[in-house]
Amino acid sequence: MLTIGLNHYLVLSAIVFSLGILCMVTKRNALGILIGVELVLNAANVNLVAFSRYQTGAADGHMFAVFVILLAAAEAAIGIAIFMNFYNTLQTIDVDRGDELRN
Amino acid sequence: MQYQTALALGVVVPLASFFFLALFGPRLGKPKSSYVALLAIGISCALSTYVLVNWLKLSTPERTELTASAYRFDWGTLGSMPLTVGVKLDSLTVIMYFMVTFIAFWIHFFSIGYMEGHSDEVDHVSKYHRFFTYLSLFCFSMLGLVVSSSLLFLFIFWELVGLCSYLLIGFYFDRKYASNAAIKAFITNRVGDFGFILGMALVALYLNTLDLDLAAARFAEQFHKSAEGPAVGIFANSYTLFGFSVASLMGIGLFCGAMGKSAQFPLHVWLPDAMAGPTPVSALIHAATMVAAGVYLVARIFRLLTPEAQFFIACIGCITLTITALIAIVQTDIKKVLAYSTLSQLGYMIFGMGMGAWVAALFHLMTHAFFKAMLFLGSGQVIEGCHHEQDMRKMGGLRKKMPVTCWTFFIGVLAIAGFGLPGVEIGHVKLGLGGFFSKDEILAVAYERAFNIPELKKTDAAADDAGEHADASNANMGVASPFRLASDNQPAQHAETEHSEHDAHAHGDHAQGTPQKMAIAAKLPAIPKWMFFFPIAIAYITPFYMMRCWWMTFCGKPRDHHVYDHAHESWKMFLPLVILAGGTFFSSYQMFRPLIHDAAVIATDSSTVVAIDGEAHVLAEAGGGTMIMLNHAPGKNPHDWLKMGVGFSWLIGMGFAVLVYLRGLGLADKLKRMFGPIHTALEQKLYFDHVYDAVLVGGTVTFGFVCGLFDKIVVDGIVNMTALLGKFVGVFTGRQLDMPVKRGDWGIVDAIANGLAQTMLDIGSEIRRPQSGRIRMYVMITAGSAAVALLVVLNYHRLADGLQWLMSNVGTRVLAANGS
Amino acid sequence: MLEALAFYIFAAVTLVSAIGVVASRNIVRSAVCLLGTLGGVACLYFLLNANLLAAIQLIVYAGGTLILIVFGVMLTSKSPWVVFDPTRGQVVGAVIVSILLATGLCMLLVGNEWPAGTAMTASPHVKDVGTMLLTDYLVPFEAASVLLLVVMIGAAYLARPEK
Amino acid sequence: MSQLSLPWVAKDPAVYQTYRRTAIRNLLAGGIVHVVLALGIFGFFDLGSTAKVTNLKIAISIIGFLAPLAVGLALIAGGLGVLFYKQIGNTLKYGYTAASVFFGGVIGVCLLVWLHSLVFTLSKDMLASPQNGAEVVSLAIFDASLTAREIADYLSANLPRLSNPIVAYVLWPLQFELLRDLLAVGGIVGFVSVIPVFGIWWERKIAGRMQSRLGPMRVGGWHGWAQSPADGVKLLFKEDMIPPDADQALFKLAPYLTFVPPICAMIALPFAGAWVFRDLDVALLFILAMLGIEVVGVILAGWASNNKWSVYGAMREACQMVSYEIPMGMSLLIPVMTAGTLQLTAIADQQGGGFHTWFIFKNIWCFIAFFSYYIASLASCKRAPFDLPESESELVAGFHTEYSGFRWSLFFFGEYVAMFVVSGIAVILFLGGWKSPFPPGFALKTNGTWYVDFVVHVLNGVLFKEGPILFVLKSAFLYYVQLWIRWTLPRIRIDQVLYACVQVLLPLTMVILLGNTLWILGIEHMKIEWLGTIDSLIHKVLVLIGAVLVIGMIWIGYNGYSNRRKLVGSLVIDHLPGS
Repeated sequence: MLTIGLNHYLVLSAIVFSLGILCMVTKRNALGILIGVELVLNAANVNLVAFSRYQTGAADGHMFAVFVILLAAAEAAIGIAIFMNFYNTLQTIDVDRGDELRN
Repeated sequence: MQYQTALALGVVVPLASFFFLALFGPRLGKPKSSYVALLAIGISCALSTYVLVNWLKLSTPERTELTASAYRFDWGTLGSMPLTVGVKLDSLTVIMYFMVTFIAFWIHFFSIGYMEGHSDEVDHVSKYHRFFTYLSLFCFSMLGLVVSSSLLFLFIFWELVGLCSYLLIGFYFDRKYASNAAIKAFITNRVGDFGFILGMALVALYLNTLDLDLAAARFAEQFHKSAEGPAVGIFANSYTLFGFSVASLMGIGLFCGAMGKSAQFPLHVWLPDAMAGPTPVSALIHAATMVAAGVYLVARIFRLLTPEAQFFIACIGCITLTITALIAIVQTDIKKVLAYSTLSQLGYMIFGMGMGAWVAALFHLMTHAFFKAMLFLGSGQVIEGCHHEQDMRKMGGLRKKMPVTCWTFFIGVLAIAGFGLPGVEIGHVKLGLGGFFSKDEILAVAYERAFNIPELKKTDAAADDAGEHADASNANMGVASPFRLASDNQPAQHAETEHSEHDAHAHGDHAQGTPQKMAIAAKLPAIPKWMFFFPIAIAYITPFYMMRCWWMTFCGKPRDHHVYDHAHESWKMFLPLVILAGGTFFSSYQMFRPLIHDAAVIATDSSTVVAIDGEAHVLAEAGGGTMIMLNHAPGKNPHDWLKMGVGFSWLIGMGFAVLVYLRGLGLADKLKRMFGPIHTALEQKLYFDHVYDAVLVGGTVTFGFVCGLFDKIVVDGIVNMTALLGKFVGVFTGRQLDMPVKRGDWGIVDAIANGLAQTMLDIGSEIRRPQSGRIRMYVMITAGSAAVALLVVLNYHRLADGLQWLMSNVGTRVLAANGS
Repeated sequence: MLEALAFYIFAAVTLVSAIGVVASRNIVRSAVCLLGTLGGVACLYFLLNANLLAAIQLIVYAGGTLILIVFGVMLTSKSPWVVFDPTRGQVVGAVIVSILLATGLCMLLVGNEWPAGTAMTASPHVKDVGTMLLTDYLVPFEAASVLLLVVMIGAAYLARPEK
Repeated sequence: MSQLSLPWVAKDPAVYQTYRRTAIRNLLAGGIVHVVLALGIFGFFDLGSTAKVTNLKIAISIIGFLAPLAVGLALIAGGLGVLFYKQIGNTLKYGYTAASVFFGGVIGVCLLVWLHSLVFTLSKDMLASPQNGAEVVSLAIFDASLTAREIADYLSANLPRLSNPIVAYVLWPLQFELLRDLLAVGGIVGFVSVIPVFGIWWERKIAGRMQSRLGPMRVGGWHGWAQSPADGVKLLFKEDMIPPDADQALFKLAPYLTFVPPICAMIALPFAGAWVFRDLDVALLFILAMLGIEVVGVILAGWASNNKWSVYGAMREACQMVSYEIPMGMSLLIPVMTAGTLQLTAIADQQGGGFHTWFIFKNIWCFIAFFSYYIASLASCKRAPFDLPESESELVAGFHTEYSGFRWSLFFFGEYVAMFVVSGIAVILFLGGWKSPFPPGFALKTNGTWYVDFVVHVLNGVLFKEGPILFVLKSAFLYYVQLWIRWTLPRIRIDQVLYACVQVLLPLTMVILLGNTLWILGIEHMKIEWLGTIDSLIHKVLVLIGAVLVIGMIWIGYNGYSNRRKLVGSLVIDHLPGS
């Protein structure tokens, strides 16, 4: 347990990933879902960097992680803009209310 | 300063002016912002003059050396293909550059006068500085286009000029028709650019470079290898479209860009509408420079064209020049007339390029740029003077009010009409102007292609070439050559003999160059005869409509006194006219021709294509075998024929125009009634816009409608049909087979049917439940199924073992139970 | 030794705040917990020889995205105490699903025999990372720049005031 | 009525006298006992003998000797303080004594930090010394790679003046990274706590002077130097209130989120070449990130207060910060591009050749970048004229309306430390960091005599060569400019703030970024000669401008100082020669 290896990071990222999914499923606030997505993306990033550190020895994982961070920022910007519209339309941020297409 | 540095600097200066005006233009205000733009283009013009003057002093080897040592550096890499940026420094660039900066400078000058009367603001946005901002951006892009050495950068600047054109056509964006025209121009150009991109993609794919010279070299290399052994590269591809090979499609694709920008049939419809922009813009962009960029492009990619592609280009040019000249006859808007004449002249150039008349087409481009810019500026002066009246029918008699404009305009008319007296010489200078020389050359080549090539094919080209060529050049020497070549300072007579000797000698010696060229020439397809006769006919029509335009505007009696009283002219505007008129003379006689010849050495130096020179000249001057001077059989010299055929077309055309309009519009009206349907057709621009509206816009709408109908009839029909069928079946079974005995009681069949339906309904609602529109539910289902799938896959063996154990265990128990 | 200690501390920070993210009923508290997770992950990046990435993570995530989210909360909530709770059944189901998922992922990741690779010895220099970004990864880099432009326009368009 | 004995009711002075006597007696006696104990242990274990150095004695020397000695001395000092409190108080009240105590305290803290650094350098040298071979650099947490014996030998060999075994014993634990880090954190926290205390006092003095008043004058005697500590004490004892509707947890968390990140930023901020806690290769990004996280605290404070004004303040802060981070980062990219690294020490090292090599004078782009960065940094520290989040005339106090006492003061700690950090970044990136404005040739030479050497070292460190003092002085100057701007410019509206960012600063920084890129491309990669000529011309002009500005400021400052008695109600400008 005292030597940290790849598996430690992998387990950590798996747990954070699941927590992210849990967050996405249990939050009814749209922004909570966004937060869940950030958790998921962070978990993925940890994986990428850990593999880069222990397996490939090159900075390729870092590259991917950089792009993931960038995409996360973009996603947050667009997501919040969409949620603002959602809020303006429905006067609530509860995603369960956004089921007009249902019927 | 190095020439290339000077050119590059000249490109950057307008850009600096653009940024400066964009940032500080509103603060500079009305007169000052124009001075910035004028200063910028003035610097560019000075630099280009410096380069041109020095360039003329250099000898050909020195020029070649400079061309080879121009800036090149790798900008980036696309896959394995380096993207090279560089300055293309050769004679063509130098003259194009000079032409653009010179004309642009005087048009800037003119614009200051032209824009004086404009209201400064629209919606609290200063328009005045925007105009000059755009002009600066245009100068930057156009100059960048001229100096680009790579197709990619050429394309980038190509798009930039398109953007400027869009911005400037839509300059009066508060007027609906102007913004519509801008959009039309932009979209039409996109169609052409799409082809350009495809062509570029093919170049990149097969030649693995976007550098012009390198691409041409590789094209030639692949051609040779294919000719000697198995086909390689682009020639190895057996795919054809409409009978064109991929190599031809590449050239045609690139030409599509030119088609859009130079407004060739069938994409010519935007140019007349583009006249919605301010007149200086029409002069600069839509007459002299940008639309000529298409021709410039074809000149640049000439070495990538196969004979088939050339033929395609020639056809397009021929069609364009014919129909647009016809339409020009009936136009009444002074700018529209000029626009259509521009189209027609561009058609001539493209036609010439397609014919292989590389030199002639560029020569025509140069002369045309000057006189057409002048004509447009003249019309701008008229329009500005007449209080923005563009209808020629309301003008007339303006000669007295604006004499300078009138006579400079007349020089332009003469130039475009091809004024000249065949056979008359003053000193060594042939008497003629502009089109007289340049158009003549194009027609001469057309003649060769139509009549002499078949002859050439009949005979063994290489055998009788040497001898007859000497005769031919001897015979031609005195006919249409309007000048002595610039490098030639000797007396004419002496030069002539020496040239012909030298010619024959050179010709005989250039075994590696010329016979090869002849062989390629022999492969050229002969063009149909109509492609020679149409341009000839149009050569008669051009003087007519131009004279008509001039006469209606400046001569006769004033038809609208309101307009007439207002008419005036100012020095700010006619000074450029006078300068450009001088430029017209200059460009007809001096300088450009030898430089174009010099450019031809490099620009057409490829063994895959052949550029034909309709002019008699010395082969050594032309670069010793880069071009082919076609074999004139004695008595078949095109110039002899042309001297008689079109030499006096200007007189006839102009004379007819004067005849018709001498006494006002009366006779014209009569003629109009006489040729009613034809006139209407021409007035409606041969219904191109209608056809496009109907086919493209209507087609899209119809397609949408049909899709809608399909949805409504077929899809809905199937659905409804199914429902109906179900209903019938239900009714049938219910009524006929399963009549309930009493109310609320179901028979067996009914029960089955209803039970089934109920089950289906239940299943449906169960299935529908997850489809709740709730994003959280979706995530949960996705994650859950992923988890289950993951677990199952990971524990597959254990699960399988467990199941097996279960089965066997239970099985044995059951068996045991049964047994006991 | 020190590395192990550091890993366990940072992993604990990450996990505890991730659990906090999920468990908080108030969205702003979730966001604050997310800050903890992001910080923890950034520290893990430092441990993993990814200094540049850690700094980027802190700047972009903590300094940008998180603020954006809190900002979004401020603009979309009528009172700080508006809470939308999922039903108990949903929560139980979600917990089961995520435990299953975590189990599956752990089994997959830990159970797999990764091929022996080369470990990274030193943190890659910023200059090398930059060079890599502009050579090997040029196309994604450009695509990302285009994406950001589109996002900028799109966000501005979506969030514009109603006419 | 029973006699109420409230603790705060004044008692008879005699009672106090008794208290005081007891205190003096206990303190002095305890101190002497400790010292005697320490000396006894020293003698008993023979700690002073160079010959008998063993690892065992390390613990004894630290726990048994140094600790009691320090405690004893402190107790004795306290006792003396109580004994002579009147005399001390009178001395402190006397102007220049107090000033020297004040500045002595500040310099003392600096010296403490300096000492830290020297010790670290020493231990690093030892670990890397050839006796120990190459493998020693493994700074393990529990495995000691050096014995006390080795350290003592090293000292006697290399630094005979310090070759006391006690020094060896003290140095021994420092080979453990954790301990060194803890000590360094101690140094940083010490420095960080001095900054706001000094800064707030300075700001109030400057504000006073700019408004032709005196500022705080009472507390502590000389120019009210003890005003800030007194305020701090007051704040500590203020009632700590939390609004009932506030989000308790976040309300409590927010001040720490504001206070801690700037201190974290100090981790990567070098004071001089070796004077840096962690010389990160991404130091600049790290500091920017920390400054960005600080905002989260502010926003949370506003949100958690559940108060309209606070939320407004928080939202203003959020949009202001998010937008100003971009021009700030982009302006910082310009020196980074010029230097080719993100490592702050490496950047500063490139500017060591005198003030004309500072990046601000490097070319026109850097020159503009300095000012755009400085403006953006004002906004990021929410200093005037960008102090919208706390604008007291509109939002009561903005995001900290509901805060009081200690939590409130944490916000201020955070803000002032951040001010120092952004000034420090500007100094390192643009103004040569800890390098002297004079070219290296100006540095004084040592001649071997210890007092001359000492003076030479001090002068070199303060003015002629390089050193943390130079860095702090330069940062203090920029810090001063921040105060100057605050008391000069009016606050601007929020829409103007955003306008200034998006429409002015952002395009400007984009242009200079592009310009700098092309400039570097042209000069360093394509080696265009005429561009190089233009560049050196611009460089010279900028250096000239800088020199003129500095001389002018010194001149104006001198005139102001020499006319300081006449300045009430007038401006320095009125007292310049010729006016």
